Amino acid sequence: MRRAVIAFTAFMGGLVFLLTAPAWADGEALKGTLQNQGQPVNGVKISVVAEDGKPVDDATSGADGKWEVPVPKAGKYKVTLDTSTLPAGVALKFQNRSTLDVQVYDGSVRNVLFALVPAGAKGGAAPADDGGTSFWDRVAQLTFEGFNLGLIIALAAMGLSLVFGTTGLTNFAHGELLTFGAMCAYFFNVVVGVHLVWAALISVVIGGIFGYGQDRFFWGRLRRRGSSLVAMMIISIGLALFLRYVFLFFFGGEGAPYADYNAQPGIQVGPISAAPKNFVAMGIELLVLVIVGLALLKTRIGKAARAVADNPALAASSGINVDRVIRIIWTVGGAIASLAGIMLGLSQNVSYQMGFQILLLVFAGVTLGGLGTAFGALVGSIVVGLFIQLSTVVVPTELKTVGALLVLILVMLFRPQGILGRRERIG
Amino acid sequence: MDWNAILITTVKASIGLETVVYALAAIGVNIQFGYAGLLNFGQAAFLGVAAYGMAVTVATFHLPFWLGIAIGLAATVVLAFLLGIPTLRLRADYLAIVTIAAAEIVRLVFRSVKFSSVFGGSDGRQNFSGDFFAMNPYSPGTYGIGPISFNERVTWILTVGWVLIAICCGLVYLLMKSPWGRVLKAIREDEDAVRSLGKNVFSYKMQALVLGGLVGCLGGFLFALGQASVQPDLFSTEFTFYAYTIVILGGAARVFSPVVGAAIFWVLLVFVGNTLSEAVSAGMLPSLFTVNNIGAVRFMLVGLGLMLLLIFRPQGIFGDKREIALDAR
Amino acid sequence: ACGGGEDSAAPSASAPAPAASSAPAAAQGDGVLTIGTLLPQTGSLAFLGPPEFAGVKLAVKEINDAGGVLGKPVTEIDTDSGDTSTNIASQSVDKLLQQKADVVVGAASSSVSLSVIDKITGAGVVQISPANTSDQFTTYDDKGLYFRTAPPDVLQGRVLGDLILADGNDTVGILALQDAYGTGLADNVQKAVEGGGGEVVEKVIYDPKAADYSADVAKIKEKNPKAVALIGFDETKKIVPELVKQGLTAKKVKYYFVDGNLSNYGTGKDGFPKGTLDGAKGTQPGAQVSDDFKEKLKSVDPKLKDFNYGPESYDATIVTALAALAAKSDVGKDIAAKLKDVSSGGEKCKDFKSCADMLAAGKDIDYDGASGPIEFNDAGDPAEATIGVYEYGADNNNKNVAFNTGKIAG
Amino acid sequence: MSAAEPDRSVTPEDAVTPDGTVEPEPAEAASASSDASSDASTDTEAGDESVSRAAVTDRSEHVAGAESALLRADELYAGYIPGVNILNGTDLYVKKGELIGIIGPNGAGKSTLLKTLFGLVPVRSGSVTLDGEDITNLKAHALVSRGVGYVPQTNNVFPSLTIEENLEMGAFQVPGRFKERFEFVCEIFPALRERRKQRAGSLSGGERQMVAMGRALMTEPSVLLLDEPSAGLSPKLQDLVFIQAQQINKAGVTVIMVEQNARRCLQICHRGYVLDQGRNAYMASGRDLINDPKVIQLYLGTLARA
Amino acid sequence: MHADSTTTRKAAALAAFAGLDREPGVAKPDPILVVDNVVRRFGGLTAVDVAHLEIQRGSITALIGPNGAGKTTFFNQLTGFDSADEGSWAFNGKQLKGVPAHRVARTGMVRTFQLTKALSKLTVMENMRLGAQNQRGENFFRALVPGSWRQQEDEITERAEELLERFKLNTKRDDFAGSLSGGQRKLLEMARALMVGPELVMLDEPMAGVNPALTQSLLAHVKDLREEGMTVLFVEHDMDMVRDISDWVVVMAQGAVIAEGPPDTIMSDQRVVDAYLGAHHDAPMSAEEFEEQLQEAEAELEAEIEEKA
Ligand SMILES: Nc1ncnc2c1ncn2[C@@H]1O[C@H](COP(=O)(O)OP(=O)(O)OP(=O)(O)O)[C@@H](O)[C@H]1O
Ligand SMILES: Nc1ncnc2c1ncn2[C@@H]1O[C@H](COP(=O)(O)OP(=O)(O)OP(=O)(O)O)[C@@H](O)[C@H]1O
Ligand SMILES: [Mg+2]
Ligand SMILES: [Mg+2]
Repeated sequence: MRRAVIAFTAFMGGLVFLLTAPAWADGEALKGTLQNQGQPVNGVKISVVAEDGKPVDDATSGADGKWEVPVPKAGKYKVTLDTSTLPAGVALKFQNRSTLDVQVYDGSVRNVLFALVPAGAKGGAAPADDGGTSFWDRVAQLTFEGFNLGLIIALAAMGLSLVFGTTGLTNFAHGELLTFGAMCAYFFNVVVGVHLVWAALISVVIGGIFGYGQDRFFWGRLRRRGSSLVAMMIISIGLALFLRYVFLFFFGGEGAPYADYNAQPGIQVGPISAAPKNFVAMGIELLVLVIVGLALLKTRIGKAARAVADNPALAASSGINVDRVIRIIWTVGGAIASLAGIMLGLSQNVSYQMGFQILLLVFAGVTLGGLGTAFGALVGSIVVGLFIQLSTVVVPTELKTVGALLVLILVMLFRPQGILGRRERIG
Repeated sequence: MDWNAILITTVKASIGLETVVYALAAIGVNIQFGYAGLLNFGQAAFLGVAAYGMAVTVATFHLPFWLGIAIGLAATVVLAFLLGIPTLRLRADYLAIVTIAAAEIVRLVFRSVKFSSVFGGSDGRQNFSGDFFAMNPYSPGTYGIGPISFNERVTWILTVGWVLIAICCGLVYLLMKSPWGRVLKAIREDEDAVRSLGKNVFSYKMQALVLGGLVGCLGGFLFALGQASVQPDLFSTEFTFYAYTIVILGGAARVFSPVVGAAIFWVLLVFVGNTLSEAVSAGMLPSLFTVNNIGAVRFMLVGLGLMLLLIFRPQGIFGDKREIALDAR
Repeated sequence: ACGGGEDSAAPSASAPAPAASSAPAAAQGDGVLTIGTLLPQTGSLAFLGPPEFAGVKLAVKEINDAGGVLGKPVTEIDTDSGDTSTNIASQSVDKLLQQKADVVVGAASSSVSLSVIDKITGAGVVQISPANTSDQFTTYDDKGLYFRTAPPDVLQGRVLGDLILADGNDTVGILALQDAYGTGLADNVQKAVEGGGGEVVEKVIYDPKAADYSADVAKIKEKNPKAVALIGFDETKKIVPELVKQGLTAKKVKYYFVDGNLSNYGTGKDGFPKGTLDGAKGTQPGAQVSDDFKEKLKSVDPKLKDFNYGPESYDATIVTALAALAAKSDVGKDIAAKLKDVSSGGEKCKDFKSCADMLAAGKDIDYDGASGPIEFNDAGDPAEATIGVYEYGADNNNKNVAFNTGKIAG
Repeated sequence: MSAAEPDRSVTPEDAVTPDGTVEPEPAEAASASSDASSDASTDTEAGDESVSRAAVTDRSEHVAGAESALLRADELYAGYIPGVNILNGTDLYVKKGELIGIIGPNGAGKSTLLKTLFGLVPVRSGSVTLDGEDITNLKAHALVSRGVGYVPQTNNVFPSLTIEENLEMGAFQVPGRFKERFEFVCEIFPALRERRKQRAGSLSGGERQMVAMGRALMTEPSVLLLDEPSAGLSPKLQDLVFIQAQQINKAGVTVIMVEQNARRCLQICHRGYVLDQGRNAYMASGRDLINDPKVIQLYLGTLARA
Repeated sequence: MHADSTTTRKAAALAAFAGLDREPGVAKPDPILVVDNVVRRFGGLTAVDVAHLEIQRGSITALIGPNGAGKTTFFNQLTGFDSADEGSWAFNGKQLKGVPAHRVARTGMVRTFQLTKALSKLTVMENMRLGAQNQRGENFFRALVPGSWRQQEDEITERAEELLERFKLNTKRDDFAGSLSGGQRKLLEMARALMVGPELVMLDEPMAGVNPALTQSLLAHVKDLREEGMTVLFVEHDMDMVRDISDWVVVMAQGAVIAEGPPDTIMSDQRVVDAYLGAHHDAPMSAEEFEEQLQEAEAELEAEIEEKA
């Protein structure tokens, strides 16, 4: 609360300054406001010396903490704060910076800031008592974020690996299924105006129908015509291109958030801060993943799906309606992808490239876990998510994906069959 | 509707720089994937390291052009080994993901601010093509037949490009007719069988990876020289996807398929794009279509076109239907 | 004898260029000023396309309403620049050259511009970008044919840095987009902040295609700055919620925006909750975009929501048309030669009609456009620019609070 | 020296089988079987004639016999590659409760015939009827629900499923009876029970064959199509398979069995077909075929007859 | 001349085995392959555990054993397709443990696969040609000069054609191997291995699924191989075939070698009968015998069923 007050007064001070001195262009000058914890500090002497060593002028901060020194022309000046004039209990935050070299530009007034702190609180960049977080807090936060992201990837990966598993199709258009779900929800939520929860439910159903339709009217037909898997893979690239630009056409190039839960304030749970929506989303994701994974392992239709994956002709010979199983898988896959898209949109906004941009990570997750394993996608994706986030502890964040991808490659070196994959028998 | 301009640009696109670059990249992919069955989804990285190898040598370190080319080639080979040694033992689909990942790593490193003093960040590098164009034997002017003509710079780069394509096609033809090519094709079908016949599978895969990478890397040089500039995002995963599309369009494991595929791809892209933009400016389309979204429509149509081509000719232009029948599931 | 390789100082005996000199297509001097656009319809900057196209369209409309150039209406050819990963800019340029464009307005992305600048300038065509901010172009060997109406980052960075200090923020975190624009601007802000006594405690460069931004924000949070400068584009919509989530709310730290993301986010359906941006500030080059001008843009494209780079595109078109008038030629080189003249040193004028009339009357003019004073230096960059300072209210929309015009050099 | 050279001269070892009978020269056998159906052949060898004669008579015999058949196929034409037929007018019928054996050289189209009957290879012309109902080109799973079971020759297990799951898939349409049938199958192949949790992909060739056979036995089909069920099994288990086939048959199941273990197959079957080049070359009772010298020469060989 | 050498080879082989102990792991006079303590475990299952085994040069040795005895796994260990947990083995005195598969093949020890590995999109002929060793054209640089390998290629083709004729695959010469039937694939697999020109050829159930008439003629060919000095080790479940061509039989069960000996003695070994051969061990059954057995088995089963009911 105290902090808020300080920030507020600081902000008000700035505002006042802006309003009272609107014209920068009046002539070159140096100025500033001295404040200590939001309170103006007066009576501090500041002197300005030109580059060639000629003194220009001095000023003393007024009751509002302000000082100003007009300078003759643009150029470099040395500005020095006379620390001996600082009132008791006030010190410079950056103690070695009582003199600053400041460039003044043509026709503009230059602001100079001497940061002041109560004496004793010496100038670290991030004094811990000031609300900054420790390194380990950040690691905890990143771990949480790793799971958060990993679960979304896992959800997307589950849909992908279901379809890959049963049909052998490497579906590059899977990212667009995500986008589709996210946009559906956007439509119902923002355009139609129903609450996001309902919009999401509707969209998951529509996503399922979309998946069903894709198989019924597209992939299924291709399969029956005997298209090779490679040809189908390339067709999926074409389809991805098509869908992506349909989205661009109707949605436009900008990203947009949902009407609900956008910028939800975080709550602090131990060392991590998270929005309540994160917890709910993660719960739902985990639940869906576990249910689908178990269904695949334990239920009759799940086993049938794995059987179809292994050998469709033999599955048919066992009395399994292969087309029906594949259609169910597509429907479930579409629905899960839709949900994944909505979750992604919830945390990252809806945009026409959202699915495409995460696709690589999804593939990485599926592969890392081991192709064709029920829980591989889950494990692999979480590893990917964790490494993306945690690698920023050592690499610049712009390279965080590099960190995760490197891990992928390394894991492949030591476990070529993926984390949960099994080696195949030769001979 | 300026049909004239549309047709001329389309014809020019069929032999233009992009076609040359994509054709070379696709020839490389064809060697790796079409013949040897290596799902190398990192072809863009090969072009990237070659282009950057040359550009950085010349533009950042101010060394001679030919040294740049040599470094570009060396970088390609090094990348092939770095990628190959660990990954060639992997199953095909795993290899695909690992190579995509590697290519993204390469791109992200080129792009990063951390290394921008060397690679130039997202702007990449310029000012390295001087020596190449200084070798231009064509005097200033235009060359070509009627309206299908190019200025001397473009003519020069296209000449080099098409000569390289011809050489590469010849090389592929000779190789794939030979026992060497036979081993490669056999590896594509079943490594273990080939191993049991006393062939060093790893070595052949590596040869294919390096060769495909080197052919692709020529495309990288031409790309950089032709644009007189390299940027990291030129070498993104989409590039590789398109190279694969091109190979399959033409028909995998056929000598000329990458070249024809590349031409078709660019003709499609340019023809559709230019026709649409002309139609919009001539007001021939419903008002739903505007200059702002017509670019999207273009890619929609291109995507659709690719799908249709492959749906109705799944074996590609030159492919053999019998082969396709074998791997239907 | 021009456009030849690297012998760059192309003998600029700007005599009427021999028809077939460089590009076959650009058979110039056909008497019609043809303006080609190379702006994003697709790709990662697609969202910047609509205002830019609208700006050009509006300008062309006004020019033609005022009688065109050289007695003929100006023609406009629109093409897509995509982004660098799609490689279609080059094909678009081929089409423009084929259709005898004299001026190419574009591209929005510095990287795309770099990939086609040789092709365009090599054909003797003027390239004028409304949005390139990379400093590469200042020194690029462009045969004197490359111009831009967007000021390089220097001035905006300086103003933003000053603003941050003036508000009393001694510790600053910067979150900047990983590209020429983001990193360039971030560097300039950092310089200004540190030069004026503040400290940049963390500068995070983020990948615009990243799956999420929590790690980037966590890094800032660890350093607990008083102010956060957000330098980027559309991703800002994802970063602000992340800041809020991790507790770096507008109440706690001060947000600063830049031209790439200074839009009215609102509190509506796809806006932020009320007060999310309360008190945040931002800078944007260009004079205040008058509501009147916005209305005019909207008359061209009714769906327009944001106006970023719309005025710059408009000015780019107008100023080249004026240069063509002054040169009495539609040849690229001639236009390029006059661009500096019509934008500086002379009697000020603010719209095409009045400027054209003055030119016709033989006066030396100085066009001041919708985006600011428009004054080109020898490198083709704006020599002077106006930077506006804006502040957000509780409704997440911004209002102008000040302007600062300054020279870029220095 | 090429590896195949000794082939040209017939060595004593070659020509004389352990029991002293002279076996046919390989070359002759080759030409006979490959010419068997090429009508345009100028070769007027005895084998050729007899085969084509057999084919002609077969058709009328077929029509007569197929009258009351449970499953019948008439003049089937089918194949994989467009334009190339593998089955060239194959006829086949099987009466209720019959055990039928199909033998023939490699590549004759035996497996293709079974796959065609079972709807896995599209019929180009001709018809398949089951119990009077036309089932031509019906999907495989639909046939399963009509009581037809099938064991493919290759790729006949689900590698990533465990043995138990494989068998469970066998009982896909009657999940309720899984337990009971599982016991039954394990009774026959005890090795399967021990390994029930092992993934089929890691099984040995013979173990796979057991799983494949077991899978088909999980339902109680009324017609069972077996493609080389004994291949790869140990002699002990081969016996078991044949005995089992006969048992099943005795229990009222109609069985069609393709076998390269031709003698054994013919010994137990009621009728046998000899398929060559996609046509019926011979059709007779099992016993007759075993003793037909022509069949012996062309298809059965003399090795197993000591 | 030819006939002479024939008898000598066969006789030599038989002579070599004469008087040997019938113990598992017995030493041979001139072993080409010596195996010691090879162990391979999969989880809890010990698939292979061979203490000592020698294969006599120039002989035809059969490896038999119940399903899952570890025969294929044993082959996999020896030929470098799977790594053994323990043990060592030497081929022609050369230690091969840890040697990669292709090197093993080059030393002259070639195997076929039980589950065939046809190279689907290569023609049958190309499959065959691939088998030949030391092809000049398989070197990258020489491949570019067709002149350097044409002649060798022609020789290889000729050899391949002869083999194809033998294996009745000549009509399929230009078809894709992927379009072959199950039995034809077996044939191709074996023919291709012979193209390598190995010293020791290891055939994993070469005749399973091959037509009996063809089997018979192929056996003759295998015998010819022995005459050329080749050593043959094969796995087979067809006892007629084993009896017909093998000089020596090795029996595996549950991973271990349980018996060795000449075919006729082995087949009357009680352990072998119990573990492997089952009913018709000593002589091939006549039709009548078979019938009888059937009936017996049936009666037994029926009795059992009744018992249960
Ligand atoms: N990768 C593996 N994982 C687990 N168990 C395995 C694996 N490979 C083989 N086995 C087991 O090891 C045992 C030996 O298998 P192997 O294939 O060697 O038998 P085999 O003697 O060749 O049998 P067959 O005559 O049926 O071909 C079998 O029980 C098999 O299930
Ligand atoms: N998938 C396929 N594609 C193309 N041709 C095939 C395919 N499968 C089999 N054939 C061809 O069909 C013919 C008959 O094959 P089929 O498998 O029916 O023979 P078969 O009688 O079962 O032989 P075998 O006893 O060797 O199993 C063969 O010549 C083979 O080349
Ligand atoms: Mg068969
Ligand atoms: Mg085996």
